[in-house]
Amino acid sequence: MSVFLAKRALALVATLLIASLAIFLVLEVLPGDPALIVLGTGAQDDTLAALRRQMGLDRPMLERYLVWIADLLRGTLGESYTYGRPVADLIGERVLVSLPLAVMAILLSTAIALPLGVASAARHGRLSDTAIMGFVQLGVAVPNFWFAMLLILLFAVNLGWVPAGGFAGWEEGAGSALLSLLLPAIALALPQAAILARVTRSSVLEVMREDYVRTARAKGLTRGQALWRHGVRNALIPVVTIMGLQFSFLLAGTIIIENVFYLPGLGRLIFQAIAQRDLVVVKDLVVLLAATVILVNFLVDLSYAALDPRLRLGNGG
Amino acid sequence: MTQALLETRGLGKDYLLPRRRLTQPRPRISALIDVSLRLEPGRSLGIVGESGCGKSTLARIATALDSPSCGQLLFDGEDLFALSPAQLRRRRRHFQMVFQDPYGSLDPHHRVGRSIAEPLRSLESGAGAGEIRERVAAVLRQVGLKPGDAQRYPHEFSGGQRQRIAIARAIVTRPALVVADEAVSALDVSVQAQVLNLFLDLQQNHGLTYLFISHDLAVVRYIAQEVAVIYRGRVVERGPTAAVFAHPRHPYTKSLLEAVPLPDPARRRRGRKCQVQVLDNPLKLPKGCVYAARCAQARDACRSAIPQLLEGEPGRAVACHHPMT
Amino acid sequence: MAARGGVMGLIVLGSRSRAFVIGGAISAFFLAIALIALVWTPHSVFEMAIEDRMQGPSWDHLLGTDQFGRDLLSMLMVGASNSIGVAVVAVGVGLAFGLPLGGLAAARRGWIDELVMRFNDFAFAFPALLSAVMITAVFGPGGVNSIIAIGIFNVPVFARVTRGGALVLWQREYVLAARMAGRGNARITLEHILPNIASLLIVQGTIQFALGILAEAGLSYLGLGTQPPLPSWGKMLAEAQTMLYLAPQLAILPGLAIMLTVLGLNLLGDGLRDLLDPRLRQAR
Amino acid sequence: MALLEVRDLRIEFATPQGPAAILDGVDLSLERGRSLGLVGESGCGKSMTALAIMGLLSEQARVSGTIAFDGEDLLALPEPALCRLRGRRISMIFQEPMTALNPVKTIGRQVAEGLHRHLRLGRTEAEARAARLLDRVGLPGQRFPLSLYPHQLSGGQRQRVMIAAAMACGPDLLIADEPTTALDVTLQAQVLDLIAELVESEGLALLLIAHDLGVVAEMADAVAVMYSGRIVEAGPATAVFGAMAHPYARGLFAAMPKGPGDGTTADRLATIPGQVPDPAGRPLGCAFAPRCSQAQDLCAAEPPVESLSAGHWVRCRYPQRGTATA
Repeated sequence: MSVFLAKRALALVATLLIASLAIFLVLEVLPGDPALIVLGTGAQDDTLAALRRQMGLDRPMLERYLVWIADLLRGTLGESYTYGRPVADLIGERVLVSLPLAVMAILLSTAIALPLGVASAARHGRLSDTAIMGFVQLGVAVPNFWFAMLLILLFAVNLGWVPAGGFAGWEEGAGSALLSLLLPAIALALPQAAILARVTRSSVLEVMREDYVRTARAKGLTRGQALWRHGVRNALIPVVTIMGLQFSFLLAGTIIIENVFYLPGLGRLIFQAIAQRDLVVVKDLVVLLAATVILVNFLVDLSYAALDPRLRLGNGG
Repeated sequence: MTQALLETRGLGKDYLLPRRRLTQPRPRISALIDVSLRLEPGRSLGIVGESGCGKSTLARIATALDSPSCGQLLFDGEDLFALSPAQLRRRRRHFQMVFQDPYGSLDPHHRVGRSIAEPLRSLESGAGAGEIRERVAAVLRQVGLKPGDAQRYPHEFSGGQRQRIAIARAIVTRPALVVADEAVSALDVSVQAQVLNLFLDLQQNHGLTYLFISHDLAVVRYIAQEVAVIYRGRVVERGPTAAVFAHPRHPYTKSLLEAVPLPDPARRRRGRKCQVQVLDNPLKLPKGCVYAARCAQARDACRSAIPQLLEGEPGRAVACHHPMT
Repeated sequence: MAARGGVMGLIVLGSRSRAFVIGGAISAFFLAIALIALVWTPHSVFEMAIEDRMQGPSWDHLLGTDQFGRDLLSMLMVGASNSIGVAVVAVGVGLAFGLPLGGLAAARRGWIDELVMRFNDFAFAFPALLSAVMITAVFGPGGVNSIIAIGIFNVPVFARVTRGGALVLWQREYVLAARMAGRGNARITLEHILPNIASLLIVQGTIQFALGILAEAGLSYLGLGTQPPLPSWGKMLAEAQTMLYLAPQLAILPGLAIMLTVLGLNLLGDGLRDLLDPRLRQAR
Repeated sequence: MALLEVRDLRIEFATPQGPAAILDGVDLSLERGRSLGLVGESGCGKSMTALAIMGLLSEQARVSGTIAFDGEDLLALPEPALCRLRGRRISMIFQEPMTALNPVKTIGRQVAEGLHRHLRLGRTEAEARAARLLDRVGLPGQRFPLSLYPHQLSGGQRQRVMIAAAMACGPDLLIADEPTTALDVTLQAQVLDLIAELVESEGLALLLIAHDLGVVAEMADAVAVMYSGRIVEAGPATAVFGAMAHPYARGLFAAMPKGPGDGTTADRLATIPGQVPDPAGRPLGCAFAPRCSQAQDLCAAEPPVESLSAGHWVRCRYPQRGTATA
C-alpha cells in the first residue's frame, strides 16, 4: 500500500508541476508581451510600462514562475486588471455557484446511471435492455448546451416552472437558489449519466462472465445474489475510472452551461476574463481547474486500493 | 568429447520486482542459478520442472531472446552474448524456437506462408521470392501439410495443424538447434502424439538437435535422450533419460516421477494421507539446498550448505547431500 | 476477416450488425452533405435578406430562413462540412502524435513509457474546452485554434489506446517468433503490432470523431471556434438562443444535426467494435 | 436407486449452420459413495454434462432428457429449488483456481458463503466452520487466516480453498471439472489425494471430469469415455482399462507417451488420424467412423450398444478384444 501511495503521490506532484509550467508558458511566455495583449496595440507606452510592473513582467521568467507558484501555495492569487479585485475574492464568490452545481450534477448522473446500467446488464438482450441502451445512445449524442436550451424552452418558456437563467444568490434562500441550479444540473448530468450507464452495463456484463460468478452460482446463489454480492464491486473499478475522467468533462461542461443559464460561476468568470483579456484571472483560474482535475484523478487512483485488495496488499506467497 | 552444439556455463538470471515497502530495496528473484548444461549435435535434451522453476527463462536465454545476469551461452563454441547485435542476428538462422500456444504463436493477420517465410526473409537476405516460395512449400510438405496451405490464414487450421505450421517456421532456415518450449502442452493427447512423432521424424531426417522444455515427464521421456531436472532455478539432477527415470537420485526427481498419474486402476489413491501445503517463499532463497523445505530426507547439512551438482557416474549428476542409490 | 477483406469485406460483414448499418448510413449521409456543401449550396450563406427573415419552409428555402434571412438548409450544410472538417483534422492530429507515442512507450517500456504516461496524465487534466480557453486567451478565437485545442486533447487518448493494445500484443508468442526471426522493434511494430490494433484504433477513432464534433459545437457556441460570418452548428444555436422566445424552431434543426451526426458515429463505432471483437468473430 | 441417473441428455445450441447437438444422448449413473470418471478430449462435451447437471448452462442451450438426482428430475425443477440444491447437496469445483475465486473477497467469506446461504449460520459460527474446513483441506489457520485474499495464495492453495467451499455444506455429490489440469504434477498429486480422502471419509459421490486417462484411472471406480457428445464406452475402471473395446478409447490410450521413444528405435506413438467432427456437421451413425481404422460400411448406421461384462458396455459395431497396448 505505502509503495502504491508514494508512487501515486509522486506522480501527482510531477503532474501538477508540469501542468502549472505549461500554463505559465502558454499564458506568459508564448504571447511575448502579456501586457500588450491585455491593453491592446493601441495602448500608450507609460500605461504599458505601468502594467508590466504591476504584472511583474520586468523580472526574470524563472523568478516570475516561482513567485507565482509560491503565491498559489500560500493562497494569495493575483489581482484582476478588469475587476480591480483580488482573484481569490472573485473565485471565492463564484465557487459558491459552480461547486453546488457540479455536486448536484455528479449526484444526479450517478443516481441515474448506476441503477440503469446494472438493470440493463441484468436484463441483457431483453427488450428493456434494448430500450435503456437506446436512450443511452441518444443521451451520449445530445450536446449538453442544446439539451439545456430544450429544457429552457420546455420548463421556462412554455411551462414557466423555473427561471430561464440567472442566479439570485444564496441570500435569497436556499430553495430558490437550488431551483435555479436545477435545470443546469440536469443538462450537465444527462450526457454524463448516459456514458456512465453504458460503462456500468458493459462492466457488469464482463464481470458476469467471470469464473467466480459461476462459482457463486454453484454455491447456490441466485442470479441476482451472484450479481450483487460478487459482480457489482468488481464491476465498479472501471466505473470509478470513468467517473474520474468525467470530472474534467464536467468542469468543461460548466463553462458552457453557466453561459447558457447566465450563472455567475467559475465557468462564466473564465469566459468573461477571456473576452476582457484578463490574463491574470485566466492563468489562476485555469491552474486551479487543472489542479482540481488532477487531484480528483489522484483520489480515483486511491479508491482502486479500497476496491481491489490486490493493490492494497501486494502479492503474497 | 565432441564439440557441444549448445553449452551453458554458470548461467544465472535475476529479476528485480517492484518494491514492497519504501524503505526496502527492490526484491530480487533468481529465475536461474548457476545452470551449466551441454547438448551435443543430433541429440535431445529435455528440461523438466514445475511452473515458475525457470525453464521458460532458460528457453529464452538459450535462444538469445533474453540475456543472462551472469554466465555464458556457447553456441557451436561461440559465446552468443559476446557478439555484436548484427553478428548475433547472423547466427539466428542456426537456432530457432517453437512456442507453446498454437493460437498465439501465429499472427492472425498474416497468411501462413508469410509467417513461415518471415525468418527466411529476415535472416537469409540472399533468398529471392521464387526460392522463398519453394522452400516454404517444401517445409510445409515436411511437416505434413500441403504447399497450398501457404495461402490460408491461421484461423482456418486446427490447433495441431497450427503447431505444425509453427514447426515449419522454426525449421525453414535449416537450423541446427530447435528449442521447443512446452510445444505440445496445449494439445489433446491424440494430436500431441502426431506432433511428437513429427518432432522425431524431423530429427531423424535432418539431424536436428532439440532443447525440449516441458512440464510433462512422459513427453520428455518419450522425446529426449537426456534430461535435466530444474527446481527453483537450479539443476538438481541430470543424466540419460532412461537412467534418470528408472533410478532417480534426487528426492525431487523421485517425487515428480511418483506424482505422475498412470492409466492403471491398480494404483488407486486410497488412504493416502492428505499433505499439508508446504510454502516456498519465492523471494527468499534458502541458505542450503533449495529443496530442503519440501524434502523428507532433509538433515541439518541440507539446510546450511548448498549441494553442488556433482557427477557420480559418467554423464549423470545430482545436486544432493544425500542422493538416493 | 474484415481487416483483410478491405472495404468490400467490411460491408459484407457489416450486414451482420444492425448498429453498423444504421450508424454507417447516418454517417455517410452527413459526410455526403458535407462534401456537397464544399462545392454547392442552394443559397449563399453570406447572402442576407432582411425582408425574407424567419420564414417557414418554402420551395425557395426548404427549411426556412433565420433572423437575417439566410437560408437554413445552406447554413446547416456548410455547418456539416465545418464540423466534420474540424473533427477529421483533430482526429488526424491525435493519431499523428498519439500513435507513435503509444507505440514507442509499449515497445521500449522503461523511462520512455513512464514519460509518455506522465504526459498523458497531464494532458488529461486539460479537456478540449480548457485548452481552447487558454489558446483563445492568447491568440484570439478562431477555427484553427479550436482544431489545435481538440487535437491536443485527442493525443493522449490515442496514445493510451495504442499503448494498451500494443502492450498486450508484445506478450504474444508471434511477436516473440518475429524476434526469433531477428526482426527489430520498428519492424515488429509495423508488421505485427499495428495491423492487429488497427481495429481498436478505428473504433476509438469514430468515438473521438463524435467527441470532436461535440467539442467543436461547444466552442463555436461560446464564440471561441469558427468565426462569423462562416456558419457553424454551435454558432447557429448560440444565435437561436437569443431568439428563443420569438423563434424556437431555429434552435431545433442545428441541435438535431449535431445529435444525429454524433449518434451515427457512435453507432458506427459500436457496430465496428462488435464486428471486430475477436471474442465475437470466433474463427471457427 | 442410483444417486445420479442421467438419461438421454441432449444439449443443442443454435448456430448459423443450424442446431448443433453438443450432447447427443448421454447416459450416466452414479451410486452414492462411488466415483465416476468422465474422460475425453476437448470439445467432447464432458464439461457441458457437468454444467447441465448443475443447471448452469447458458440460457441459449436447449436441454432435453432427464437428470434424476436422488429421484428428482433436475431438469423439471424450478430455479429456486435448484438454488437450494446447488452448493448444499451438489457441489462443483472448477478447472481454473486462479479465476474461480473472487479476487476482492477474503477466502474466509468465500468458504463461508454456502454456510450462510444454506444453513443460515451466523457470522461467528460460519467463520469457525470455515476455519475448520480450511484446516481440513490442508490450510491450517495459523498460516492461512480467513482474512487472506485469493491473490495471496498459490494455485494449489486456491484449489484447496475451492474444495473447502464445495465441501462446506456436506454435499452428496461433488462434481470436479478438471480440478488439477492447471496444476503442476506434484500439486496435482496432492490435490487428487485430498479429493480421494474426502470422498472416502465423507462418503460422497464424485463425478470427476478429466482429459487425462491416468488421473481417471487413479481416482475413479467407474469410467466413461466420451467422444463427440456421446459416451462410447463405460464400465468399472478395472474392466475398462483391462480390456478397452472402443477403437477411440484404445486410440486415446495408445497415443499416451508411456516409454522412451528413442528416434533410433523408431518407436512411434500410435495416432488417431483426422479431427473431431464439428457438432453441427456430425456424421450419421458412429461419429468416430471417419477416423476409425476398423470402420466398415455398417458404421454409417447407428452403432449398437454391446455389453461386454458386468457393467462394461461399448457403443460400437466392431468392439475390440484383448488388452489395449501402445
